[in-house]
Amino acid sequence: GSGGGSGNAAAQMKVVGSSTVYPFTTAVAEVFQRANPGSSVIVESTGTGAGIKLFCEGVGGQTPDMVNASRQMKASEYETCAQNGAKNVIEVPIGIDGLTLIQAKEQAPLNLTVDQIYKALAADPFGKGANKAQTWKDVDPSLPATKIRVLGPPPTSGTRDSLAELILTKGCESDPAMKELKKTDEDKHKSVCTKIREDGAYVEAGENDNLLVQKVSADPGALGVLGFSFLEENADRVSPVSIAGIAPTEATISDLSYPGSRKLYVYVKGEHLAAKPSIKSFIEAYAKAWGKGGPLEKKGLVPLHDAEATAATAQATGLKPLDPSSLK
Amino acid sequence: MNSASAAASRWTGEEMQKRVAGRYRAERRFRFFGFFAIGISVAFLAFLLITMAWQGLGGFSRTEARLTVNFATSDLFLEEATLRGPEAQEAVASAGLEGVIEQAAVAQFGEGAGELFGGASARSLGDQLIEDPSLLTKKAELWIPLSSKADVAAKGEGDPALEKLLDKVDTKRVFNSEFLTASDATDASVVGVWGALKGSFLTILVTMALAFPIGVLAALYLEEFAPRNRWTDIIEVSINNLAAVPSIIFGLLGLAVFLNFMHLPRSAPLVGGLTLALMTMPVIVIAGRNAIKSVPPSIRDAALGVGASKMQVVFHHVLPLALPGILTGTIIGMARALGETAPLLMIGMRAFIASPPEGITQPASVLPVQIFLWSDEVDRGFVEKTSAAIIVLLVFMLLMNGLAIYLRNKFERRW
Amino acid sequence: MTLSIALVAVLLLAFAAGLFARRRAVGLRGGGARLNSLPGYHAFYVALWAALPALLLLAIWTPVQTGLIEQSVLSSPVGQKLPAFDLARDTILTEAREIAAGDREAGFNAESSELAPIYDAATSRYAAVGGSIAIVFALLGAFLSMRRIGVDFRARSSVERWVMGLLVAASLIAILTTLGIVLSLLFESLRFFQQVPITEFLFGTTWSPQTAIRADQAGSSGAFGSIPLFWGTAFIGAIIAMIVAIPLGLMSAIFLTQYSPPKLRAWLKPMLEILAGVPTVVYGYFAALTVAPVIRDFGIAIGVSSASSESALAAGLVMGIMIIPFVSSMADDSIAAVPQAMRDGSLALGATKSETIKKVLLPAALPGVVGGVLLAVSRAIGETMIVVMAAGLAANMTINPFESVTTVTTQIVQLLTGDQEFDSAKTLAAFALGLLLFVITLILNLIALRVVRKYREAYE
Amino acid sequence: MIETIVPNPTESDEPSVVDGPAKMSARKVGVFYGEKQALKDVSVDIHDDKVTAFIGPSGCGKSTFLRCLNRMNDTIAGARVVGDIELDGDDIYASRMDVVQLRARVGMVFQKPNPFPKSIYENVAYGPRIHGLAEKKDDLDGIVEKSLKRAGLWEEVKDRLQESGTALSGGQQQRLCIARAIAVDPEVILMDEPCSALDPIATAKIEELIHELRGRYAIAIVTHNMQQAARVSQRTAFFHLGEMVEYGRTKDIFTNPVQQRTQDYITGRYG
Amino acid sequence: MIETIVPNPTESDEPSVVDGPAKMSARKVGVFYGEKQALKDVSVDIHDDKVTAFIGPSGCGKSTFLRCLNRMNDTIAGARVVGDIELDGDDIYASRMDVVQLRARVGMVFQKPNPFPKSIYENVAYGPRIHGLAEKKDDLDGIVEKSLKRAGLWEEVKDRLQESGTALSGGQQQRLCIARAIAVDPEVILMDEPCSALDPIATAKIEELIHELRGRYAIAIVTHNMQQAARVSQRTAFFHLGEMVEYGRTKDIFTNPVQQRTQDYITGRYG
Ligand SMILES: Nc1ncnc2c1ncn2[C@@H]1O[C@H](COP(=O)(O)OP(=O)(O)OP(=O)(O)O)[C@@H](O)[C@H]1O
Ligand SMILES: Nc1ncnc2c1ncn2[C@@H]1O[C@H](COP(=O)(O)OP(=O)(O)OP(=O)(O)O)[C@@H](O)[C@H]1O
Ligand SMILES: [Mg+2]
Ligand SMILES: [Mg+2]
Repeated sequence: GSGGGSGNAAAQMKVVGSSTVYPFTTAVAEVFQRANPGSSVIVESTGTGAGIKLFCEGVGGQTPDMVNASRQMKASEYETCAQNGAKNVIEVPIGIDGLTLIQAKEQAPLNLTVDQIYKALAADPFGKGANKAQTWKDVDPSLPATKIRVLGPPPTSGTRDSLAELILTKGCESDPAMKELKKTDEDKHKSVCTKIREDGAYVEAGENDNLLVQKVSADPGALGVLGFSFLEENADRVSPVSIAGIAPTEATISDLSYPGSRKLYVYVKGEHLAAKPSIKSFIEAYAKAWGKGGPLEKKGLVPLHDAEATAATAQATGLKPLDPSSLK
Repeated sequence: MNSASAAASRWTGEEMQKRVAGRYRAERRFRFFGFFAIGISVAFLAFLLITMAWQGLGGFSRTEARLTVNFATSDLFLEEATLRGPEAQEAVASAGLEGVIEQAAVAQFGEGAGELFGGASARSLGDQLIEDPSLLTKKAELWIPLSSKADVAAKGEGDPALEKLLDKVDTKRVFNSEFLTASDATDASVVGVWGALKGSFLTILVTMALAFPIGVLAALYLEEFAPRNRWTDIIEVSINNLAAVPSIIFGLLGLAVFLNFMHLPRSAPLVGGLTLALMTMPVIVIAGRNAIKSVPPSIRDAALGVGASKMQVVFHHVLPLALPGILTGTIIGMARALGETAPLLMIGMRAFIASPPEGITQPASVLPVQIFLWSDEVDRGFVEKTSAAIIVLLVFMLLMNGLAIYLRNKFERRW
Repeated sequence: MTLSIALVAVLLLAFAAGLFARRRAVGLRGGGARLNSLPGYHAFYVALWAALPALLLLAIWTPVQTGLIEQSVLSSPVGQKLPAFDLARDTILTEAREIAAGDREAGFNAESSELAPIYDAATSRYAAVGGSIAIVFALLGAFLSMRRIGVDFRARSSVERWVMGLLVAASLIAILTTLGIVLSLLFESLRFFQQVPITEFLFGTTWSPQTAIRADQAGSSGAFGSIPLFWGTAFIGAIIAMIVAIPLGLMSAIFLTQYSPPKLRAWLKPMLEILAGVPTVVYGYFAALTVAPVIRDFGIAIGVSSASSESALAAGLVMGIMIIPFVSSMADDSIAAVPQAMRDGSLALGATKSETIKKVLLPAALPGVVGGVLLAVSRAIGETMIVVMAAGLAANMTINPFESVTTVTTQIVQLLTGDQEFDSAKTLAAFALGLLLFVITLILNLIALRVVRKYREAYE
Repeated sequence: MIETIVPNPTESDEPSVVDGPAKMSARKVGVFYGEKQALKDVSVDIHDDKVTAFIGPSGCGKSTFLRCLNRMNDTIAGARVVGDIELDGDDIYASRMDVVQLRARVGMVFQKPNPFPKSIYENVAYGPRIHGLAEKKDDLDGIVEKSLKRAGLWEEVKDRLQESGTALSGGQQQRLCIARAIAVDPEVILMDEPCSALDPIATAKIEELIHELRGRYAIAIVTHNMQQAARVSQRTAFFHLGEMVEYGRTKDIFTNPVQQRTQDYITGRYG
Repeated sequence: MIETIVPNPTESDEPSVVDGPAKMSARKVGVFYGEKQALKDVSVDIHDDKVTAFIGPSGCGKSTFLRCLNRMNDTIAGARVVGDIELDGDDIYASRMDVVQLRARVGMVFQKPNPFPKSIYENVAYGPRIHGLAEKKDDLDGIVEKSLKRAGLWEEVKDRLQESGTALSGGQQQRLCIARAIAVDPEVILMDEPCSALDPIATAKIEELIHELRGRYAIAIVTHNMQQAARVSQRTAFFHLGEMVEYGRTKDIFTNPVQQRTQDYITGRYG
């Protein structure tokens, strides 16, 4: 490459990736820039998949230095990275987020199980034909007879992946036959377990979560799917739906007992560390911020727990490259 | 004379009177509908503006609370000398003022009062210390801005617990000048629009500098010079069609051409401006052509007749007469460019950038993207900041259009 | 920064040459001759020749110089010691350049401070070379063109040829942009059509891009029938929004030009234009939180049980308001431009104002009105935020305005800004949609062109 | 260039000027364009059965006065009219005056031909259509044909009625505008130099038309052609520098004007 | 000035009057508007020291022909000119002809007055400015004043030179356009009914102007006024239905026309 590109590339760090991690990284970036005048961190929210793709395009001034991810990097993605010269990928877990279901505050608190949710939302529950459930009562007689109406992310969103992965698949696999199916016909399994109905019960609500909160709070009976931080911030308007009796709280998410919990990561390109020493300081600043009582917790990030927390802090200073075999 | 009176009775006769009355009714209906149309549009605009002002004016103010800080007894490691020195800013930033404030707040207002103060509080305290380092030795009573959460509560829309707590606190509303001078931040209490405003300004400057001349020249060529043949038809249709291309596709084009091919810097106003210029140009061309078409041919004849060249006719007569219409196109095109988000997302202008751009090649954000991002922020404090930023955007737009509108009114002529 | 000095020098030189040429031309006229062209044209001609070749040279030289400087810096003793890894080297070089330019005081890397003076020296050296060549070019251009000044020299035609070139170039930009768009859509679309049969895409009636973009992602099947999207686009953008925007916009324009006092018009017209510049997020919120619930309640009240809070009507109505100024301002200008004699002719026959407007002014102003409407439709088609927020993302084929529909552009934006992968049908579908939309609007524009040509009434 | 002007002999047995109720009467009319007074103190009568000619040097206010008579001055920004003008005894500037009907009753042919950018047919049919003067297409065709014939244009355009009115020659446009005005059958017809672009034959046709219409309509005509004024009019008003210098029987004005200025103008000695 | 008259009406390729080299000469000129032929086979000479008048009924193609002489027809979409027209021996439709310079040399006054929507001063000053005829403001003022005076408009507008040219009366606009055309000092002046909206006195002024200019410029004038044609011109061409019926010395045409049609038209018997 040529040094002809303008901008002060050296002092500049580029971060791309998940929109869930975006607010946390920007918060750290802000503090970091104030403490290190002249440095600049550019954080762009592109979604995890696209972020990793940009990240893995290779090494050099044109590619990002870090990527935010709301899930672990896939083995296939790592392979692309390695092929393009970025062999030295460093994984830093930064905390936990919860995928929560919300409802209007004035509604009676609802308690669902993952398979009830699956039965209500799947396009083809357990492969037994199109979903005909109109009310929650149709799903399970113990539930109220309110119309099923769930506002959630569109298929293009990373949160939708989480919904499918953390809740729907689990609900689906409550039927052992489905677990079997996974071994015999993976495609079929995926279709049956993750495809969401399109007859209006599930409303694709775009990516603006504040709007989703407002719509849910104004629409009694409707549920919404979004990140834990929004629930926390809007606790006066909406209340959480418990899953299997567990309500999403910091505690339940942090010990991963709440089904909708997921870990968040930042990946660093090891090759860039030498050229941009500031990356190291940035990750250190990150580690300072993610602890219990730290500024990121205020922003809705749930801190890691005990051993994991220690490991993460160690990783933030040690910056050990990823072992590809640990990836799925 | 018979026929004369017949004619007279024809116009004043009953049937004609009825007909005229009907036509007048139609006239009144028409006029009323016109009035109604403009009324609706204006009422709608007023509604939007008023709601935005209502929600957004709060964004220009912030709540400050009176807090007694005893620096003498606090565990603050700061020396007066450093505060007077050149490194004062950094010293203050790393001194842990948050802790000092929290301590003082808890001491003064009781448990949980730590939530009252946040990022902006520490910053403001730091500024006050730098201004008057002698405070360090005293027990001082200071006005400190509240955290964004507490600010929202103080404005009556937040956490009831906090509101209760605030009852005990002595607060006042002050103008938040930082909103206009600071840049993006993650803490709603310290955000500002300056960075985005500057980014928008630079971007729109690039757009205007390219789209206006190119648009006008293209319109002149197509309307005045181009032979009427298949080629110019292709140009004409393709320009009209460009206006219908969704803006995001211009983003794709910008991504492919300016970033991937020309390697211009990502997130920069230069690229944003170029992309928006491509998007705006068709609007200016279309409006411009219509304006040029409506210049009566006799004016051209007159100028040609005294020996003006085609070029002179166009630049001396047609262009000035068509200018109002061209400016209209420019105004709505620029307004659109100024409020556009989608294509800028594609070329990286959605990045979090906490410092204002220094030039057109520096990473920058723009107001609409800033608004778009803020509207999706978790923190409730961003709601009014979003509206406030919209107000800034609209004011900016009006100022920008002001000149064009002035020129348009000046050049408008009826013949 | 000596190149910018050279730039200024060239411009000054061109200016001076222009002035000199003007003097000479005036002098010729003083000799009693009648010049073919005004002295100003001679001046302009000479200035163009002095400036343009030199500027072109500078434009070419600038990137060349960067490479040369870099080479010379790297071949210096310090430069040879730099790490071979290009990112690290580039970073140091960039830092050195910035220090040399005075943009920063020190870099992260110690080498950069050492390199800075070398960088500085190389920069001045090459800039001096490039600058002098440019100035020589400018002088040569000025000198040669100056020799052509004469009584019979058609300076005006020459200058006008330049201007003409500029005009043609400006129009060609539109073609290039179109070409660029087609190219940037075409290849990805072709890849899409390798995965999804084109017939399904064109004629399929279900749209559900739930297909997996990675081997392990949610959703596995996908339906890529674009018809519901195009229907939704037409329904919201071309039908509902236009039902709002055309009458309101047109009548506003008529009121402003024909009925309102000029002072009021001077205020109201720019006010309406604000509507076009309000960020669409604002409209989106308004549509979703204020209009949509009202419409849903209304729908339920009149017995439409399927009325949802995401409705085509809510999005279309608000979008219609947003594009009012496109119709009103352009119609206003065109109507105002119809000669007064036309108006007088009609009024003198005893026509009422509204008859005059409807039967004489509007037909005469037709091109402008149609132009405005086309722009408005275009804008409506391209709008996403309002649709996402108020009409939802569900691709329903329905003519019930109380139901949720989605549009092509919205889907494109969702597909492109969401989680994406550039070789899955899901992301590629965005390009195919873009291309198809492009083709359809192209056809519509061709028709519009024909229609307008046919019905245009040229006055005088 | 003194030419013998022979006044219309048919009017020799006319009684005095101020006789019979006038169709339109103007009293002390003045017009201001902004600050500038373009017309002052004009008092003129227009009679049903007579043609009134307005003569005077260019820029003296003839067109301005004509435009007062059907309130076309309303459309000029900054134009202001003072004084009284009555049509059949009603003040046309009264607030309850119906301007639309006024203009239908007082038709006008403008000095500069201003055909609509429509077909020739539509140009003529426009007025009858808006006033509902024809019920059927046939009736309308009839009106169009008759009007074009009377304006002496029919022969030239009968094969191209669907062509644009703006693609006609200057004189054809002028006749088209005359046809358009008479097609609505007004009570008063104001013609501002209707023959300025016409050749002698076409002029003769228009004059014939005026003669023919005279019995039924009140007609006012502005002309620079003294012979024409003398030929077609029974009353003549002479304007000069915004004032009406003299008004009276055409015969008297042309043979025995009271004012020296009139005398000078008519004999071409003016200026 | 002795004129050799070689009457040769049968030789259609040559104009019937041959005397000295013509400033402009048209041979077998025809004009089509789209499919329709508006003019055919016109051959006329325009001389430096003579005024040529074009007469003929309305719509016969006079304006069309005039517009051919400085290629103003180029601006009408669909108009097509055939035949040869030469200015000083150069074919004006040749590709190397500089149309702009041609129009500067061959000035034109249009049938419908078309002032620019600029001030009166700017209207007249525009031509001299673009041709660089005045170096200083004073010179320009001088040209404007002289042109307005020659067009007989100066007295009426000298106090309001900054007012818009479109706010003038019809006749004033016409004179303004004449002033504008003569301000650039062209070699040939084409006037399309320059006096149609003018009163006799103003007409006399323009005629005087024509007489005055005749020695220096070639002048062509379209008029419907036979007397005017007879007064001001030395050569007359009579057009009818798109054909040039007769061209010759004015005296001959008016006293002793060769063609019956000419005879009929001049004596007003036509039609
Ligand atoms: N732009 C045009 N398109 C089509 N036909 C036209 C156009 N201009 C003129 N004509 C036709 O060409 C013929 C000659 O028109 P021209 O204007 O030359 O007549 P003219 O002799 O000047 O008449 P007038 O004395 O009425 O001005 C007429 O029949 C007219 O209708
Ligand atoms: N719209 C206007 N604004 C200002 N002044 C005007 C306007 N129209 C006409 N005038 C002026 O008013 C005076 C009278 O004009 P008017 O048109 O009535 O003259 P006229 O008698 O019809 O002349 P002509 O025979 O030349 O048409 C003239 O001095 C003219 O310049
Ligand atoms: Mg007049
Ligand atoms: Mg003519």
